[in-house]
Amino acid sequence: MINDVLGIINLGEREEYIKELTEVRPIAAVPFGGRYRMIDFTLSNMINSGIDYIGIILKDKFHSLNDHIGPGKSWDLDRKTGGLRMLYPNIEPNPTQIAIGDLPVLRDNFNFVLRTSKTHVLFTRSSYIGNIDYNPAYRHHVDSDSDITILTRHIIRGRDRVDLLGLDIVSQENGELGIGRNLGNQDEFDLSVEMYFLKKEVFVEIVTEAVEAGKEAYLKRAIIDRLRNYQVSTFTLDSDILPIHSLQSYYNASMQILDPAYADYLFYRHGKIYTKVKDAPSTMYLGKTDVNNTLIANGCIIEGTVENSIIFRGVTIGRNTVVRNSIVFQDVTIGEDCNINNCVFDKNVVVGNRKVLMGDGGLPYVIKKGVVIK
Amino acid sequence: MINDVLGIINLGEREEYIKELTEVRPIAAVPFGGRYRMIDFTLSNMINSGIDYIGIILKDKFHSLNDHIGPGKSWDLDRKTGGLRMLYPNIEPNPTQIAIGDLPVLRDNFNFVLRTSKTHVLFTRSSYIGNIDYNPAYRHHVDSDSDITILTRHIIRGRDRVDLLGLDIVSQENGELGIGRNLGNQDEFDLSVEMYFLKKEVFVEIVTEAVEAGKEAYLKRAIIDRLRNYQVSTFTLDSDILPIHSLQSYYNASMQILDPAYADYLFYRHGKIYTKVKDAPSTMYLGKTDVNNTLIANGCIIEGTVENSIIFRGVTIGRNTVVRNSIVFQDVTIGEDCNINNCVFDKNVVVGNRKVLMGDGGLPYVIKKGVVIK
Amino acid sequence: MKGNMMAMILAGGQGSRLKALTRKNAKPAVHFGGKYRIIDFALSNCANSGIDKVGILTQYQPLGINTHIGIGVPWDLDRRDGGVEILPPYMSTEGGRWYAGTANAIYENMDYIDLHDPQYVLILSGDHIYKMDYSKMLRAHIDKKADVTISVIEVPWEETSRFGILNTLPDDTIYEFEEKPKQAKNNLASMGIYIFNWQLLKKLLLEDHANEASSHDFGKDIIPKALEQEKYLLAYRFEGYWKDVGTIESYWEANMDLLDPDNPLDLFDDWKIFTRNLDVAPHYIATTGDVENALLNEGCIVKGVVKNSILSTGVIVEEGAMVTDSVILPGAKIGQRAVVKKAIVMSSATIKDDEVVGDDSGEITLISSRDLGLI
Amino acid sequence: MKGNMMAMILAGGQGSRLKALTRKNAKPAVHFGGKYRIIDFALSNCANSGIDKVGILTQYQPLGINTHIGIGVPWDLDRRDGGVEILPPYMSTEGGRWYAGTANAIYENMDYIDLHDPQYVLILSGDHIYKMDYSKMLRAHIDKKADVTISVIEVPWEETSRFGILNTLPDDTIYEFEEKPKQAKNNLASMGIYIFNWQLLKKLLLEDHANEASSHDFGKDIIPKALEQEKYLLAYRFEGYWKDVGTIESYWEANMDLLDPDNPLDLFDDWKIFTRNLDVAPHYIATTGDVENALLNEGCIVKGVVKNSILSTGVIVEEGAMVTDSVILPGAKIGQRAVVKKAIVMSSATIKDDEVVGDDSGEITLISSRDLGLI
Repeated sequence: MINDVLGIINLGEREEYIKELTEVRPIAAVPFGGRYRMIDFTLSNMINSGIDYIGIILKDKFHSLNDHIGPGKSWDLDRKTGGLRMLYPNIEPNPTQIAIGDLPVLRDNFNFVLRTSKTHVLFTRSSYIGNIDYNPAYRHHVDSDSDITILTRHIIRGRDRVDLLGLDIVSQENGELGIGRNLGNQDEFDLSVEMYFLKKEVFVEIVTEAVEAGKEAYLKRAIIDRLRNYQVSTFTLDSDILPIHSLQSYYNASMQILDPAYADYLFYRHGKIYTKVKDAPSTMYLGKTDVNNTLIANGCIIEGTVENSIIFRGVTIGRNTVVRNSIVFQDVTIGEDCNINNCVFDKNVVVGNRKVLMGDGGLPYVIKKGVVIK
Repeated sequence: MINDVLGIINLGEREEYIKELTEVRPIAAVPFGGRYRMIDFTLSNMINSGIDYIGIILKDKFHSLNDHIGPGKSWDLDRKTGGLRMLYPNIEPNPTQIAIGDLPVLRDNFNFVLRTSKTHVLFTRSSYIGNIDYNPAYRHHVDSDSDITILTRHIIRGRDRVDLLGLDIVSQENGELGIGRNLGNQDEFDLSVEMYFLKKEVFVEIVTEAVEAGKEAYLKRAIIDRLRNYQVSTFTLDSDILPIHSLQSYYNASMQILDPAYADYLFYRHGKIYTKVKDAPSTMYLGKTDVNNTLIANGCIIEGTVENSIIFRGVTIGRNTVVRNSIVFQDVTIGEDCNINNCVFDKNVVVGNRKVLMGDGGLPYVIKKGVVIK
Repeated sequence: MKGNMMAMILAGGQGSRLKALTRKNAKPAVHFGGKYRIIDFALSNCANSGIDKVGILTQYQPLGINTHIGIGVPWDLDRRDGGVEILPPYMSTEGGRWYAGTANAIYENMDYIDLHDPQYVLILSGDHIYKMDYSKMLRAHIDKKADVTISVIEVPWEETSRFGILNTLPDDTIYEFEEKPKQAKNNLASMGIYIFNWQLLKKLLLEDHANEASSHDFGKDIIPKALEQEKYLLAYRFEGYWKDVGTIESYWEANMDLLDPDNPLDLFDDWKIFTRNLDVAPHYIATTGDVENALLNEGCIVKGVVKNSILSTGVIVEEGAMVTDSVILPGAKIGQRAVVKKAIVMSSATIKDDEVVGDDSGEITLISSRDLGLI
Repeated sequence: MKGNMMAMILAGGQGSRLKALTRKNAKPAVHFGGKYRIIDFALSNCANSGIDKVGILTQYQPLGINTHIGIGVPWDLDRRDGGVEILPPYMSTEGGRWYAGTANAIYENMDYIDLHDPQYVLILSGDHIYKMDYSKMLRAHIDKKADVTISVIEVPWEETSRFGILNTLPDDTIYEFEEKPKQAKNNLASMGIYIFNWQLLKKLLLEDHANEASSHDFGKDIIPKALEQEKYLLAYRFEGYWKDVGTIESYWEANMDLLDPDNPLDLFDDWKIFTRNLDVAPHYIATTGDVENALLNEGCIVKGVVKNSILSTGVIVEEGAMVTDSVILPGAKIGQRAVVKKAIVMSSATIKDDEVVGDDSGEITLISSRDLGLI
């Protein structure tokens, strides 16, 4: 049963290519899909699969994530036993001792793992978006008696996929599994989606060894370095996965969900995606509007033209304004007679009247949180 | 109405004299009174007085407190709006930038204060134990239109009170209020219990100024330094307060609640003290026991003799064992034929059979968390 | 205010004039305004007024209300003590008794109220659409030292015969209650919102229970009895939007009111109306879709034309369909090229491809469904 | 297992043989074992078995149960969806109907069960004291592909005439149900715990509802009907402590059982029994107090002598008092020098100074109170 699984979400993620959106928040808290944050997908996939005890390894910028998750009620994770546990780094009195990586955080919160009666661990990140049922992968992991199971997606036409550059790929050489990096040279390969099932004792052993040896700072590194010591298998997911590790891949993934069939997969296939409730009223369309191929969340007031865009909760778009190919985060106000194309507006941005903002499709123009353009 | 008040509990507390119990936890999480933690009193006093939005300024050792509070249900603080907010220090990528004091934490979480519609702030610590109704003090604060109201206890025979050494006392000189330190020379004085009501705008002003000037690290210091700029008054509490800042004062305060009248005050006077629920069964007395002047929580199995002691949840005391003048934390097991006097057993300690452990009344013998004496 | 006043919401009525809308659901559980149910207004008013103990008196088809309210999370009323509690009829040693009237429903739950030991009890109906700060009403009740305070609203003189009218002195003291008077002396209608000092209400309820001739109704029995006993009854004047959506016509109208951006009931202001969230994605408007003057909600997919209408959560409008002047309840589906005109389409109903619903007669068409209305 | 099986706990019975204990409280809400109520056992078994959807069918005096269960926090059943829900009788367009039997109570809530769409439904009674892992029973039900699984316990042959006996084949297939047989063929008694495939149960309930001659009871009607239709009914053997505390005598005995450290019902093991916490301080034993072979709880203050007894939460035993072989319910007070012997003292009752309660006759004395038993 998958409720034998402890979920661990590691937020110590690479953020260098998506800095525009992660200055004020971890990737996990980046808004996505009109009303969600990235971590909503990871959390919802876990709970929809039956995992009821989840730890989140935090690195920094706790505030935004705490704000989003609160007591965890939206995910039914405000539990008495199990539920959600935030794993904070220890703060040492001597600041030079602040440790790098996720391993020290795990070490300092290791009772979270040691004390549970769960027998397996699902170790993931929050920068891959999908609607995943973990049960088949878990069944494979248990049935094959693997120590470690690496979840993968089989990729074809990989040379065209800029969004996969730099990600982990699983290679087989002389029957031995290895994990390397995709440099864009292969057309067909197995992408590691950085989700691993591990037997709990194996997980504990790897963490303990790595902490004792002190060579690795990151658990993923520690696992990869020790693959040859264990019985390792792979499992190919049949759910599509969108890796989001750069502004470009963020923008492309967002545009992809404007396809209703894709949205139907992403938001409902194996269960709903839960998020923080905002209690926004219905969205109001005033007068004659012109909205095409657009996702709009609740609580908006729309008067203008909106095309190929994603509009989050509480956005106002004024009369005669045209918004195209853009992503507009929560509580943004755009005035009248504006012309907007290829932009990403972060939260609480205010745009006055008669403004023209044009980004390039290849690299959208990001207007940072709270900026006022008068 | 006191629900106009934002509660802030500052855990950046002096711990140098109570290190025996605070190595693994902040003072706020130190067990007290058989089934509580120190912070239960602070939190319960606030909620019983009608304060429904409370922030806790954290310094370090988050784990133990998070574990205790969980989603906050025991205090009815798992609220959608308001409720409990943990204010974590920001972790900067460059470790040398870790800041000292509570002011940087407040700065990094200042939206917590700025965004609420509450009009006043109650700023406290968690190292003073009492059963306090904050309403009279708040009424005084509002009626007198004070910018800052300092809550005090009037002390007589102060020279005998070793537990008050080093604490803040409020002095009046030429009509000007000042806060100094009790060095034990005065017999009658006003002790500051380090609880302040402030108008929210005054609170915001002081924090902003202090952060900008960068001279103070601690909010209390910043307030005291600016007393002359504001309309300041004092309010004398009529509830008894037990300051706990050393092992000695911790032990004495614990012994004081063996007086049933004092326990009745402390646990019930203005409302119940809420704590984390453990679901322990009834305590079982096996055969003929000899228990005198002792508080015993649920879930214990008692066979021996217990006198003048405080026994937390889930403790086992074996046959023919004698425990006197001791404090025994949760889930401690003491074997048969032991003789125990003047000890404090931290959580999960295991004592075998026929052990003799004798502390001195002046300074109890502390057996640290998890120690096994075989 | 905390702890002083608790609220009791009367939510047991069928509301049979709402026809199919209340066949499987009590009136307070009927969907309204795109994402709400009628009871959300009274309940959110409580939450926003700082009332954290609310009893909901149910009797008729409570599954919809029970499922909707759950443990009260949306209203922040999932409390350790108090919070929201559903109070249906029950059996005692004297056997089972259904609630025989609004006052009787409260009478049967006196033990529950005593358990929370309030100083004041607020009696509300779960049937009305309005935003009101009950803490201001309590302030007036306390300041004027009233025994009972009744919220009133000015109605047009020509409509007074449809309401319970309270006749008042110039200082708003109530001296008489007239149910639907032919010749009204006043145009202040009772909104069915009462604040009582609990000890007084308890006494009145006990007396009323002993009176076999009583219909055990607040308006008809309790208020006249309080007047008879020369208690101080205060009228508290409410100004703003207030509507009893008792008929299909008034239900449709109240929904249409929301399409007017100048509607006095502003759903976008800070006095939020809370409701259960259904965890669905933002709505999607396809290239073929066209939306004019409408309210849309999460989970909708619009490939056709929507005009002067409200689409509740999860409504699908297929290509070529045309929805005008209509209220579409959650999960309903409008087929390709279907025409829906001045209609109310119940939850999970399906309008088939090319079907035409409603006409130009001005009458409202109600399309029912076998759905329990639980989404 | 999650999502597969939901539980329905029958908690509507008065339990009139418990006399004053159930005057103001249904039997499942009666205090038991120092800090619990009887229903805590079934409910905690559900929680510990991983069942997160539980309906509780109430009818008689539900205030005690409602207050006790609240939103379900102690059992971790305060869930976004599902969790614990109280299901009292209600009115529909056909009028109001009280539950006419255990099967009828489930019948009237079929919509509620369908809403959660379970594959299996576990029917429980809220009246029994036991610890049981229902997930193991479900495992047997699934592995054997049974239609209905009934939990059974071996009873002494001489007591078979007091129970509903299930006659089984060697492979535990049930071929006959006999209610209180004079000449039993078997000593396997039904514990009133059933797992049904929901679609089958639904069908049986609909048929039973249509049958006017039926008493709408699981044991008397539904099980015989399932046998008649040649369904596969499996007996699941339970070993361990199980007690129906139906009378004052068995209630007292079951309490006394807990004083035996070798009692098979171990309250100290990991299968915790959860209950509402009353947030009171540890108990205090004064220098004058003396405790021998007893269970004590938070909030107790003992200045007298307590022997072979259970003191529930918040009991006060004054100086010189002597309590032996007794069960003292929450908040009761034993005055100075009072003597209490083989008695049950109800919640918040007061035994006056120097009063003597109970005697050496071997009979149990029940001291009642006017208290609602809400603490």
